[in-house]
Amino acid sequence: MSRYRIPGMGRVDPAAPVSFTFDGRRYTGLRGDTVASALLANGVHLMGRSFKYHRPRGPISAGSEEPNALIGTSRGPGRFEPNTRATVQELRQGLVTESQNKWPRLSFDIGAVNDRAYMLFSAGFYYKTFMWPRSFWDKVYEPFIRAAAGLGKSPTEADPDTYASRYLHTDVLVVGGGAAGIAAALAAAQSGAKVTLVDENPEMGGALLSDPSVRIDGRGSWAWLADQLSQLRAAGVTLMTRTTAIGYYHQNMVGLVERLTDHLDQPPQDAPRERMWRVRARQVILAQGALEKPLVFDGNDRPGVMLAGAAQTYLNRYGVKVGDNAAVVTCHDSAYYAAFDLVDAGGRVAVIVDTRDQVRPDLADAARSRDIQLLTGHTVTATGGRLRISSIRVNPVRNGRVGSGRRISCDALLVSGGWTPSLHLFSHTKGSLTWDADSQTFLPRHKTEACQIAGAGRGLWGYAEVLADGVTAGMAAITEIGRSAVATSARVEGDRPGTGSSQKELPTDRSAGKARAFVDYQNDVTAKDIRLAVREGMRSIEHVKRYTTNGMATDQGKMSNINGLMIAADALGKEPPQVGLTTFRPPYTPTSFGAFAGYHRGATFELTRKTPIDPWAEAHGAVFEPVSLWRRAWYFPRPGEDMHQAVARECRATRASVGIFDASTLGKIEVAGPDAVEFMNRMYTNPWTKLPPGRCRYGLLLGEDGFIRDDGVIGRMSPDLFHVTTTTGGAARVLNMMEDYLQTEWPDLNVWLTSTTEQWATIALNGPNARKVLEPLVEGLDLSDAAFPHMSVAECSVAGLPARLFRLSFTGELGFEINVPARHGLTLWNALMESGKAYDICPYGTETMHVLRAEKGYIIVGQDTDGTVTPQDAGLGWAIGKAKADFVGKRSLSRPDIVDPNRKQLVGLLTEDGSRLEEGAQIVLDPNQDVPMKMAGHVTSSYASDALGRPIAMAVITGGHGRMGETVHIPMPQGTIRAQITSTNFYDPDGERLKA
Amino acid sequence: MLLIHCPYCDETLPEVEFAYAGEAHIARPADPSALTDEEWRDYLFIRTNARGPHYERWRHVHGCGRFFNALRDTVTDRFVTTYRIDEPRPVLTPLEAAE
Amino acid sequence: MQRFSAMSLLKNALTGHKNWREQWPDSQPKAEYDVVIVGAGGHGLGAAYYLAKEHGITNVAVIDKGWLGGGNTGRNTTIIRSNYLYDESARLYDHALDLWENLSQDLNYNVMYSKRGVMMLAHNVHDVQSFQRHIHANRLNGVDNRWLTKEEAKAFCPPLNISPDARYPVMGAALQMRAGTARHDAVAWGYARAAAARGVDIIQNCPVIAIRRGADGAVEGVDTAKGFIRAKKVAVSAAGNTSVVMDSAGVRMPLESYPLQALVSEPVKPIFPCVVMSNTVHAYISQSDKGELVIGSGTDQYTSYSQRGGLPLIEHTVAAICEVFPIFNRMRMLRKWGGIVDVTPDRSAILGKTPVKGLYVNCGWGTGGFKATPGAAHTLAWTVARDEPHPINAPFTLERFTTGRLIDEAAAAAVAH
Amino acid sequence: MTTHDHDFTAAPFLIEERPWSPRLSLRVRPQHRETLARSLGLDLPSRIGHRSVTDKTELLCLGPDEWLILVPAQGRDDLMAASAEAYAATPHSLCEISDRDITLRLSGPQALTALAAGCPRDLGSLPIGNAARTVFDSATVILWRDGQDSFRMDVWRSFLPHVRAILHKVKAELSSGL
Repeated sequence: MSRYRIPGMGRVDPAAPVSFTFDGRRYTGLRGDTVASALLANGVHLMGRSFKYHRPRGPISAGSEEPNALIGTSRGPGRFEPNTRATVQELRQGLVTESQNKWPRLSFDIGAVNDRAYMLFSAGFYYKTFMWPRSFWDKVYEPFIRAAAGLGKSPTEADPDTYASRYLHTDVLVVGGGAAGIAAALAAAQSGAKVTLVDENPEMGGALLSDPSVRIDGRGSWAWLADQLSQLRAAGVTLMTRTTAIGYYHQNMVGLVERLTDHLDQPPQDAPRERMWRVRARQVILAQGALEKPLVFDGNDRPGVMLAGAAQTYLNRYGVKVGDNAAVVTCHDSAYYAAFDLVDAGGRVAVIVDTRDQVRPDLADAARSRDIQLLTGHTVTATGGRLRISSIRVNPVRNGRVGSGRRISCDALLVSGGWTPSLHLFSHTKGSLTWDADSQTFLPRHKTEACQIAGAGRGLWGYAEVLADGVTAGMAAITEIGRSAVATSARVEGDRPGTGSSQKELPTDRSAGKARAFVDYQNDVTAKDIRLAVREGMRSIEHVKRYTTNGMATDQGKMSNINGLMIAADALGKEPPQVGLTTFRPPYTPTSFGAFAGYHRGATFELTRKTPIDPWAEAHGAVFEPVSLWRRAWYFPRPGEDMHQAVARECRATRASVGIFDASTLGKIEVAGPDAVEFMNRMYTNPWTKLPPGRCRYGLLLGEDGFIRDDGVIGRMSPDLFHVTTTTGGAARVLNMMEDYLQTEWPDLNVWLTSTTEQWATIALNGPNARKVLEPLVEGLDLSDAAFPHMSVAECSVAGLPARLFRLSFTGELGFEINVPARHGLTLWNALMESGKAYDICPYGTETMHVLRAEKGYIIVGQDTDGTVTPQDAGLGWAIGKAKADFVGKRSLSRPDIVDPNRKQLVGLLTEDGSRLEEGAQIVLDPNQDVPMKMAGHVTSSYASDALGRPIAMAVITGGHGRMGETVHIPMPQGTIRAQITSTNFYDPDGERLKA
Repeated sequence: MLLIHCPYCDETLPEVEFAYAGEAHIARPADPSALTDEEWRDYLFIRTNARGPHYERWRHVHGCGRFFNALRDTVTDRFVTTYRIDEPRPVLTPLEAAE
Repeated sequence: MQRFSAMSLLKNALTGHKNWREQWPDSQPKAEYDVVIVGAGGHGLGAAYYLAKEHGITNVAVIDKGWLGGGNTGRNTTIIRSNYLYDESARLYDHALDLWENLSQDLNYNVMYSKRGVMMLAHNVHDVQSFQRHIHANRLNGVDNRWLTKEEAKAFCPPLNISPDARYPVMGAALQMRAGTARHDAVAWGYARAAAARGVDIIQNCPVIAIRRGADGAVEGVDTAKGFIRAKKVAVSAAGNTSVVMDSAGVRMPLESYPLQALVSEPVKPIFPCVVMSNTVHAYISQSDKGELVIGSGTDQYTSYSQRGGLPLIEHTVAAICEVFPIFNRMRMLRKWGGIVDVTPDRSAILGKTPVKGLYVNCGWGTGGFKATPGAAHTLAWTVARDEPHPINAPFTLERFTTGRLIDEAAAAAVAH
Repeated sequence: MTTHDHDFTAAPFLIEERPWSPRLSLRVRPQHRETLARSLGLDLPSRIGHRSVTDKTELLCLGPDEWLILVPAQGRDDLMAASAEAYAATPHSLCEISDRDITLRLSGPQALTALAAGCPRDLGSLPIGNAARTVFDSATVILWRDGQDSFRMDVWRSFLPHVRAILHKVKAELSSGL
């Protein structure tokens, strides 16, 4: 049994010792301990170092608001996390922990020299210096500042754990499993409503767990608690512990994070570490209780200084005595109960220093009866000790004047600066707060969401009041959702009501300028830092916060906001509400990234779409490229081939005989109905009326701004039915755009749109032998050029499969695109490969497709166009139906800048030295100019062309269409390249091969 | 995450089923060619961007697929109402405006 | 103005810091000013500073509905770069970069401009093409920006995951070495202090009710919560609220305001040396001098002034960060917040004169306003002082939406085929 | 249904892929719904999410003018013919999408829980015998509730691997008991 553990006390299991290490040293705690309670049981208070001054620090709290006792925790490779709150981390067998922000060791830290020079590191000091000489900032000052930054060390390995997420819909969500929350949940559950009760701690009960002496309905509070919990379970209430409500979002959506394995000795197979719950509740009840505030005085950060409520928790919940000889300084009644419990448990309390002149007589008597010296109207002006408090200096205060001080020795100091209602989630909703002058706290005012606030969160104190308020909140919630129940009430004996006040820093008889009175422990912000900020013109609490970093530590101001506000308000001579309260931001407590990422890691980070042919490509060694959500076969290297060689071979084979390409990712939309042709006329630039069924046409789609959005070949299957194809990336956008116009602009049209992208597998056959490969497989269609000319479409059977067969070409060769029901895609592919054997049929990927189309000057939307290119710019003026009165984007084509002859226009480029241009390379007309150069355009596409035996390129150049034959210049780092402007139609300009 | 009432499904459903579709009641001109460049610019680009009640369009893209209109307060993000694309713009009651 | 220096710091340290004077007074409005600037963010305060410093116009008021620097200046992820594609953008942002480099000395206020390099990741062939285009254009514009192989990218930013098995494998990156970050609040405070020292009034918590125009249509002043303030020139620099303010002057804007979210992690020792942006997976990250990972998210899909913003977007952003930097999975989010960004149809700013005499506007910066702060402020001051465009802000007119001469950086990074 | 003889102690829920069967998308203006229904011999429910069954043909109303039809293989051609017949009098669109979607069946005591891992809707309140088009993770899906803990999920072909992968992660998670 550890030195400071009191047998028979607490909720820990004395029969279950748990072994762990801290900074390499082995300790033993008990099942149910936190790291903090276990170390305290072993007499260890020193657990960390502060951010700026590296001052020695111990735990000030017993909960998630802890700013000091932050440690590194780990469980094997990849499972290290920094900045874990020792006051929250439950003990588990073999847990390895380490202190942070110290060197060489926690008890002797070189960084503490900062503490000696503290006068220099006043608020905002870095804004005032490090500016001379200028070069020193990058080289010296900033690297120094950055090296000093941070608390713990970042993880350095990928996280092997998994994380989960879940949606939950509930009638009533109760946040906080203390007295108020339990009462509210039970009241709501009685109505038959679906109720969920969550609490961040390992067990429900809240403050009750630290107040075993209180009696409710004739039972000890712990027995009463156990009974209430079983009633809740019986009523079907979902109870979730180790679950933090991190954020309160629109329309009663609350994010919860459930910690599943960090407390387990040996997590089960496949168990996620944490689970994010997205809860949608009809009513939310916030019963988050209140947080105790420290008092601000010189040396209030010494290890051994601790919130009174925390000491009471360590005693009653963990059976740990925080010292042998404690002192108390308070401005709130609650600290008395902590002192009484400590004495009743066999401890010693030397003195209670109360800053107030009057104290409740019953408390005074109770103190005396326990031989506790009571000093009212006193202040604490200093503490002694280095790594642990050894004494305090107390002075009387008579009408504002501080009398002479005396030293009282102690090994622990329990402080209470009163309590702050926890309204974090409430303020996430932008609910407004009001300042309550009596209790000197902010209380909830205007609500923006369907929620109730109960208990200490409303500034109530004492179990009788809090329980009653919980019932009221529960009843209110169910009434709101049209349910009802009978209100119950609880009888409380030995209640612990209390009042108190909020304080600025305590009065002192010493120079305030010298006092090290901490407001934000972790960030080392002192009272005088805040007063300095005000003196320098920081009048809003937001400015004070940002200038001093008060409230920006990992406790997010839970310990420091109100104390900081009281001091700032005093310095400004204003009431606190006039200075304002900084808004609380989600998450309520720091939340691991993994919990947010959930299932979306690695292969499932984002979905990957694959075509029916994809397995074949994978089996045949294709290299893939991601294109929008799809993965597409990029090229098919043979052993020993690099990309360049593979693509050259694929191009050669296709032009020489036949190539086969998986075009299944192309978007497909069925446009059907009596007004289909009218709809097509309005959407696309081209005219469609005269296109007979059985024929197809290249279609161009603009945005209303006149710029090219998408393109594709469109076949007319019947008078009222079009088979529209879109770009791979454009499919969803184009369909959405069509639906938009159809539903909102032209609801009168009898047209219906259906996405058939995934209904069809699409395989392209290109090359002089394409027909020879296809013909044997086709039934019900004459493939001859006469019967089925270029740009035809028909339904027929291919390899015994129902097919939509297009004759079209994106390569300049005789080409076909065969669409068959997707589930047969692979069958067709294999049949074509088989039939193509005799012609050395060659599978090719997207790269070869790009080269072949470039040799013909066919554009790729998104590569040769970039959202600022009009049809004329792209040399596609021919695709515009001149006779059409209107189509999407037509009006924009006559805007002044769009008709400017000097717009950048798409042309071909051939380098004089035969070198291959870089895509994206910039073009100038005059190479002999200084930087910045006047740029005339850029290279959009550039490939080594096997067919032409030389590199080719496409580019947009200002006034390009009028510059055929001119020479332009491409200044590269290695030197300027000369190139000639040509047509983009490099290969077979007369299109003879198409007619093959 | 907002909750949105789809006037076609007549259900109140999570935002992720919906896609925002910009300001509502900006009809495409019947004869764009008759418009001045300024008038065309107004149609293309000028938006109310109201701070408060805002008439806007949504599409129930992962549901019934319909575009519909909504009146939402852009300060509170609360929906005042949603209505079918063919319904007239609802008149804003002073009380709602005050919101 | 009380000079800041190592000496003054030391001197004050020894006297308990009792002698620091206020950095700017809390001014009340006068009846009339030569220029009123609406919006006390970095842009508005900066414009006032340059009006006073470079144009001798000191009878200037900067008014704000809240506290100075309380809008997007204090809510952004502080990324500063100038490697934009179009000449117009590159000039403007590079002009800003030039000013950033001397801003601390110029203002006698350390804004902690940190040239740590901004690296943009390419995840597919289209990204590579687009980045190469940027790099070549930047080179000819004299803007530094260079291509890194994925191995070089990894060497420059060790936490980066360059595994080819990643869902979006890294294929390389574009690096601008001159780019980096700055301490956002210090920018607002530094400008405020320096402007106030030159006689500029900074009037906080004074919402503008309307811009008043005379019979001739020209600007007469602004009606505010603290009464009417007369001024022949009014410059609106109100970010998300610009539409509302301009509307009161009868000028309708091509703007929409969206919520933009950002977040920071708990502070850790230095692990992340630079700034990394990935437009493909929407991840923007750097590490602050305090040790926090500063992470930018995307905009929510709907317009809003609520400064809230939803959970799904944040989940995606964090997932993206963990995808590109798997070692951060066990890091913890400390705080997330929202801002309101005003977005134009071509994602470029509107900066300069308006159809109304005496009314100037500086808006539409979308998610990229912080980096432009000194450049926008500097050229806006010029335009207000001379009532004519500055060569650098001249292309960023309202007229471009009529003529079609857009500066569409977003479209230029069009999605892949 | 195969759910009954399955041992769910081994796995918390069962994922089965349904065999291919014809699937058509029918579009017609609401005012022509009844006329068309008569000529096609179908019962077209008017409320979104409602279903009807007529001799092995299952119908689901997905939108004010949209119905999904699951028809046995032999009935498909007859329906197509009837549709062509009716077109002139009652313009509409009948588009085959049999290969666009693949259907999974999810069943077992934790089927609802599994769906709650990726679907933001309150599926507990989805009436048995109804269906809904919604999202699961990042995929649009149609969820048919056939029983208390028996669902069908229609997913576009190329989205299926992702949906499956997520479901298997959930399965492992639920098997761990946490």
